[in-house]
Amino acid sequence: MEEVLYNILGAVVTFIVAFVVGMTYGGLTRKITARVQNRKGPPFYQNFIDAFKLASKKTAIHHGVMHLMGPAFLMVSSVMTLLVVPVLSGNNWFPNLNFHGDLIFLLYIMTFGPLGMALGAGQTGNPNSAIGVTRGLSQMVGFEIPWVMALVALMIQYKTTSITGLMDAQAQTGTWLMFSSPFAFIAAVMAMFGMFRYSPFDIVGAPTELASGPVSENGGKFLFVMMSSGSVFTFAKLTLYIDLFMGGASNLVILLIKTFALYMIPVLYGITSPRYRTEQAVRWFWGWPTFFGLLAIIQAVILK
Amino acid sequence: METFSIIFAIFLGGAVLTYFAGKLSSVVQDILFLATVLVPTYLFFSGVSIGSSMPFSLEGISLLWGVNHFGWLFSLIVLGLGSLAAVYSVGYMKGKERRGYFYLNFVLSVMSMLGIVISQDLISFFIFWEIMTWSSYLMVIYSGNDVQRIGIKYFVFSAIGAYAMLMAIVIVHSVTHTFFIEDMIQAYGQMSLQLQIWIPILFLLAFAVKAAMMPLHVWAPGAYSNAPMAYTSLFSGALSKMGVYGMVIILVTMVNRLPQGILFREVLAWLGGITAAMGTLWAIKQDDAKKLLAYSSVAQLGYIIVGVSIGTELAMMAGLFLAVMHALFKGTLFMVVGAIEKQTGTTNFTEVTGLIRKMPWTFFAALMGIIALAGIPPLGGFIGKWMLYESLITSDHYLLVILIFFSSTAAFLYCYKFLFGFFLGQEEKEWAHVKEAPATMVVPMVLMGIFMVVLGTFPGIVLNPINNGLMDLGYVDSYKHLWETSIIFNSWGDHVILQPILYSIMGIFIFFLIFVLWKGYKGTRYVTTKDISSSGEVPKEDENLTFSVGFMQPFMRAVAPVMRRQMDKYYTGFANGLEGLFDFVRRIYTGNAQTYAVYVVVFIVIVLLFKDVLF
Amino acid sequence: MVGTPVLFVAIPLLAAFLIPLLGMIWKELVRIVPGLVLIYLMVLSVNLLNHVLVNGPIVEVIAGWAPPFGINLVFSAFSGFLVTLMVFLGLIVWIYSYRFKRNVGFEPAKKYFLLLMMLVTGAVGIVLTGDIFNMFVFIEITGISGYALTAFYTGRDSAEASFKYLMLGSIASTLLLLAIMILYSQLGTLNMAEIATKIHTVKPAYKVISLILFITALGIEAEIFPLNGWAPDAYAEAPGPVGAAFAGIVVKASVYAIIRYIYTIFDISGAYDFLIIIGMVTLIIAEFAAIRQEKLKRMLAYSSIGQMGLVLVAFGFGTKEGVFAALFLMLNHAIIKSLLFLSGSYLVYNSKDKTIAEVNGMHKFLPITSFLFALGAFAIVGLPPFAGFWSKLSVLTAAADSHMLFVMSLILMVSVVELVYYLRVVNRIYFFKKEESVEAKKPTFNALIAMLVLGALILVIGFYPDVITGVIHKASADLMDKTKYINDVLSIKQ
Amino acid sequence: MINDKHSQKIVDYIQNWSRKHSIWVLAYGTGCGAIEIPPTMTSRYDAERLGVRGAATPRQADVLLITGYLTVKTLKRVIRVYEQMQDPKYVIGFGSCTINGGMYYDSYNTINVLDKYLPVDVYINGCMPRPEAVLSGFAQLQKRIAEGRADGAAQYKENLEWYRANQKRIIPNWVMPEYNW
Repeated sequence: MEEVLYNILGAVVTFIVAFVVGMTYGGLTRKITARVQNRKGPPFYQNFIDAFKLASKKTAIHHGVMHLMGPAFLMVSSVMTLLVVPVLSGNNWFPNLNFHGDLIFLLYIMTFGPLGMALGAGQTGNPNSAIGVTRGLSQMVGFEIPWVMALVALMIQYKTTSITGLMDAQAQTGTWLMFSSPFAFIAAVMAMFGMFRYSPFDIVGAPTELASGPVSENGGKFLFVMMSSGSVFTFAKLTLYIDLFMGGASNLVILLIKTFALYMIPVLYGITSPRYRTEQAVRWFWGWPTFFGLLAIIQAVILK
Repeated sequence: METFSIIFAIFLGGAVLTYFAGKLSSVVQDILFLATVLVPTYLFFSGVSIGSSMPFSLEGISLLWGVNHFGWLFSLIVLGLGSLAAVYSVGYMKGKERRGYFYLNFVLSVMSMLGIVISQDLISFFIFWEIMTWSSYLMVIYSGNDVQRIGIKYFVFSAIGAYAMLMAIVIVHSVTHTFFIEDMIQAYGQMSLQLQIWIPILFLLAFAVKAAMMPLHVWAPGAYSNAPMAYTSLFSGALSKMGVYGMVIILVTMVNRLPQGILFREVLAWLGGITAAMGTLWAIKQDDAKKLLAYSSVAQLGYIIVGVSIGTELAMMAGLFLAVMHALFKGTLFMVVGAIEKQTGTTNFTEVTGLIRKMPWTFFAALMGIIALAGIPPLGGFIGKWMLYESLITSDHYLLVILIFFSSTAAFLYCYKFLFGFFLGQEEKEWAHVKEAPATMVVPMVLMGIFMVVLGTFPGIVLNPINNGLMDLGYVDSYKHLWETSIIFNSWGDHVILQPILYSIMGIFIFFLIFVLWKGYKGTRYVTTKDISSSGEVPKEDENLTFSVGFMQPFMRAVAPVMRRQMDKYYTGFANGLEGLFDFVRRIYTGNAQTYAVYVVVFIVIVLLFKDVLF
Repeated sequence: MVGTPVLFVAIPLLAAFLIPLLGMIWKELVRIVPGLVLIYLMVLSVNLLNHVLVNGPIVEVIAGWAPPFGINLVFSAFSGFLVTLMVFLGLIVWIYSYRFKRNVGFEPAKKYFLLLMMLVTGAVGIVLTGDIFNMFVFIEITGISGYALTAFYTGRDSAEASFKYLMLGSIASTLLLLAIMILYSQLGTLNMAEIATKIHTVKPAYKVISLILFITALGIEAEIFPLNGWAPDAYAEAPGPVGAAFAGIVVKASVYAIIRYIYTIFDISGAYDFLIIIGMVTLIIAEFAAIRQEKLKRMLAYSSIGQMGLVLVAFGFGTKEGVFAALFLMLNHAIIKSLLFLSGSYLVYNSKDKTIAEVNGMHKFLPITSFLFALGAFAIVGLPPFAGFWSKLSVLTAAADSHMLFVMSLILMVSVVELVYYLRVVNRIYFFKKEESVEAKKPTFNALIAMLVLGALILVIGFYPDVITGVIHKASADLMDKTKYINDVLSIKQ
Repeated sequence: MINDKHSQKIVDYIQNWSRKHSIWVLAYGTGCGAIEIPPTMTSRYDAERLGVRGAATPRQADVLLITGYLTVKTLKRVIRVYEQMQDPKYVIGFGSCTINGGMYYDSYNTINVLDKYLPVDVYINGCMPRPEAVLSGFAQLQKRIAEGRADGAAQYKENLEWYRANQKRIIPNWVMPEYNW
């Protein structure tokens, strides 16, 4: 009973950390974007203000039960991802669910939220939402392929499908996987562009074309939950990448440095690129990223 | 074993009685029908103990019926889904024509499937196989539109498969001089290599046709979508599993012992993978729910084929578990389509939208089925998918796992299309009158949905029979190291512990649901789907803003190159060529007496010329 | 001794000649008497068959001249089985055609039943006789009645079909006579057993040529490709029951003749392979031709030709299983194809040109007939659990046992084709919209009885084949045992 | 505890502060005024540093920015959009046309005084108002919000009959659903 309580406590702490970090990263993204565009930009805590404002806004209407459940679905997948991914390597403060699921489970639980959200967006009856959802799902099919190829390469090279196993492998060899199996890293990072949905892959919620797509009917509290789940999800995914490719992080500072460095890749790439159409995006993901994924698998088969 | 004869007597007699009871009254007919399906089910699971058998002899051929663990597993699928579908079809067939015909064929199908799984000799196996084929054929042509093409395509493919099996059976008989499956398996080792290669090929041809494997799948979409939905749930759920059943037996007992067996496995596995991928892509393209589900059945059977043909312990369990799950969720989904067809009269996504508030229970069942189909935790589909991936990775099928993963990710697209097309989107005035389906139809669906949830957390319920069945097939060691009641392992020792995952998912979900609804649910009011932010415009009652035509267009554009050709075309061309040949042959008979006389003379001359060769 | 085989020939012949006279007494007798005769023959044949199965064949000597000099009739298990089958079908045909057409007046009915009697006489005689010239005579009787029955509907097409039949039939009899002359010139005897004992003394050239002539002549009657040009027209133009009689009686008799020549009389080993070859060719060509037919009866005719080819193939294996399969196939084919002809002729009863397209949606108006036709179609294709399956299974088993996998695969491929054209018809009957131009004709009571009997037989044999297989096993054993036949015949002393 | 007066005051203060610093604008680009929005948002004047940013749909927006004259036809849409926005919500009238009709004061199909149809919180004068003016308008709105005096929505609820009467007088065929919360 007690360790259950401790686990819940640890989960809450993890969640708060993820929330804060994710929100801050979002604000920093806006700041950096502004600086790149030669603007002053909002303060880095702007996202917190927005979030609080959204939370304090009244929500007078809903479109039905699935519409109400949508944000909760979204939150489930981000928080579950967060709990399964080991935040800090080799500490037992919050071993949330690290040893209860492995990478395949992670892949599937990561798709849980978007689909539930899609159901919510579908029930609002707004055509823009449905269009955005179809685009998002198509894009997901696109980037999952190189992503899975990279993961499979790692799995077969180190004969384990669990994240902790891969982290242990790095700990033993002492070299990060991004160096020992570079192709997998390249493929995974390319897939990450699609995962974060920054430009050029932001046609899903194109603000002016689709009226922000799936979320177009959600304001106030709905939008707050989605926003926070997005930031938690960002943190969780970054941590996952760190664990897989950069040997994890032993304390929070290193974690923040690594994650932020990794996070800048899609952000900066996004600021400086125009937008792809959906089929262009899908074809892009099935082009070079998949090629690198194949290289990764070949390398793994040779080295295993 | 008297129970066998009683069961089959009830099936046969009940079928005929049900057929003629339609003359009296429909209620009597329904009751008789239910009794005919449910009573033998009860008798089977209560009266028949595993390992019991019943030898008898017919036309000088000694036959044997019996139940082993493996057959029992599939009889679970057949009878379980069969009785649920029976309850469902009572509601579904209310007020439809030719109910006697439907019930008769339904009962015959269930009987023949049960017979297949309990027959321990090839002759009764083949007889039941053929009864299954033609009863399902009569179901396929029940609804009557485009019968000639769809029905005959289905039957011809089945017949080609069945005759291949018959050929294998008689070849085996000519070697062993018995028809017992045991003896066949015993004698297989001593056969000549040529036979050792040909017999599995012939058998697998038959089973691959039923399991709708590329390139023998072309009958499936038409047949699945043309049969009445109440039967299609059984057709796709249980009847296609008979192909898997036979396939597993042949693979395990024959191909494993063959040195060249690995080749068989690889070819089969790749065919299964291609089946999964192409089936998924075609399913995404469909606008008719029946067709969509039909193609998705083809794809799902592709996964199962991959699992059983890879044939490592984990893969075999994955395949069989997926078979059970597929029976569950595809049965549910076809039932859902049937309910919607009955309530609205159409199954086209572009016509019917926004039923979620009209048919909530149906939506629940559909949601469960779709989540299980997509393989998303915490429902049962995930277990099978997980095992499949792990087995593929641990058995060095790296590209195949990518293919499978691609198809199961693309499956999300049609999953969402199914749910959105029917239940979500704008609520139309046209469908304002729609009511929830009657209880006899809703209850089976919801039951299966709940069962899927349970299986997602406690897969041991099904993994245990699978384990015993595989041990029956000759796997000496148990599979206990691969699963516990709610934990699944792969062969590298990595595992997923399901119970805490389920609890945390529920906890998070409920917490944030409450958070969203905080400060009183009554504070928020429901607004119709017309009240949307469409540039300040007010949609009129009769204008439909739902986005349902060309739903997955961008993705389709992305994958257009692979979908340019359809296997069907080639078969049609081949058939047309044959028809031309037949027509040419027909012209031999000119209808002219002189010609016939000339034929006679020519015959004599030829025979005389070649008499030294002939005699 | 319950009766003598000679009655099988004598009584129907007598009845045939008496029918006109009886007609003068009371018109209805024309219809009744044949039935009584056939019923008597049925009883007699069943009794004799039981007797024969227990204690050996009966050899009947005619006119007191013992074989090899005189004519003798042999009622063995094999011939007895066939005789029973034929008489039974004759009975069915009689029941069916008792009130076949209300509009048929007295004169046509008189002719019809007279000819039917003669047909049965000839066919039974072919099977029973032990003397090749006597067999020739019986073949002539059968043929002549067959020509006449083909032309029963006086009309242009019927006359043409009958003429074709007549023409080929006369060629056949010429060749047959030629063959008999060759053998007689070589051996100086006409008795089968006698010939069988002496056949090895004949020079091979004569032997082979006479065999070829025999096969050609009988092949014309037995519908072997390419000698069967007459068959489709005859089947299509003759009345339905006559078609059934052809498929069930005449063809069986001719096949019997061929088999008797090859198995008992001649000792040429290559003949078996020759049977397989012509059988396969006949089967394949016939089924291919059948799938493209517009007329229902023509389609059935081609299908029946194909089945005959299959029978020949089964005989060609030359093994005990092969003969068993062939006899079983003959039985099933006789029953099922008769059922198809009888029910089919009601499905297209009123349509002008009897095309398949005109059976659309008939099941609403002729439920039982349609059901029986569908049953027959499923059965003849060989779907379990109907009669046809068991015979097909035994044929395939025999093929596999004699290691003819190629033949086996060909048979299976062809049966897929067969499946297709039967299913097309069944679908049309059940799932198409009826054409307004054609109005259905309810079958008469007696016709219904006849068809129901056949349908019941199909189901019985299908579910429990043991009822008949015992007899067939004995019959095939009897055919295989050549020396026993010779001894039985030649050991007869006055 | 929420109902306690002092804590309620604190909560209000924090909420107003956050609303003040995060203003999501639904720019209803009627007329010529819309051309002034891009320079306001982009590098030169960068309204985002004040927390002002564009919103895609009424559900997400706080401020309805009416840029320029309103024809009768567009008025209907504007009212619709305003009623779809969630509380708290504010309206900014932008340019002279929204104040008194401006150069279209005698046009047969434009409205002259926006305030008769929607509760305007802040007017921005000028034709056109320069971005500086727009920014000062936003600053004004922020001040009002912080002081809690930006209560246009509340007024709209109180005097709904009056507003409806005006609206219906202008709009001939009234097909919109009644506004209830």
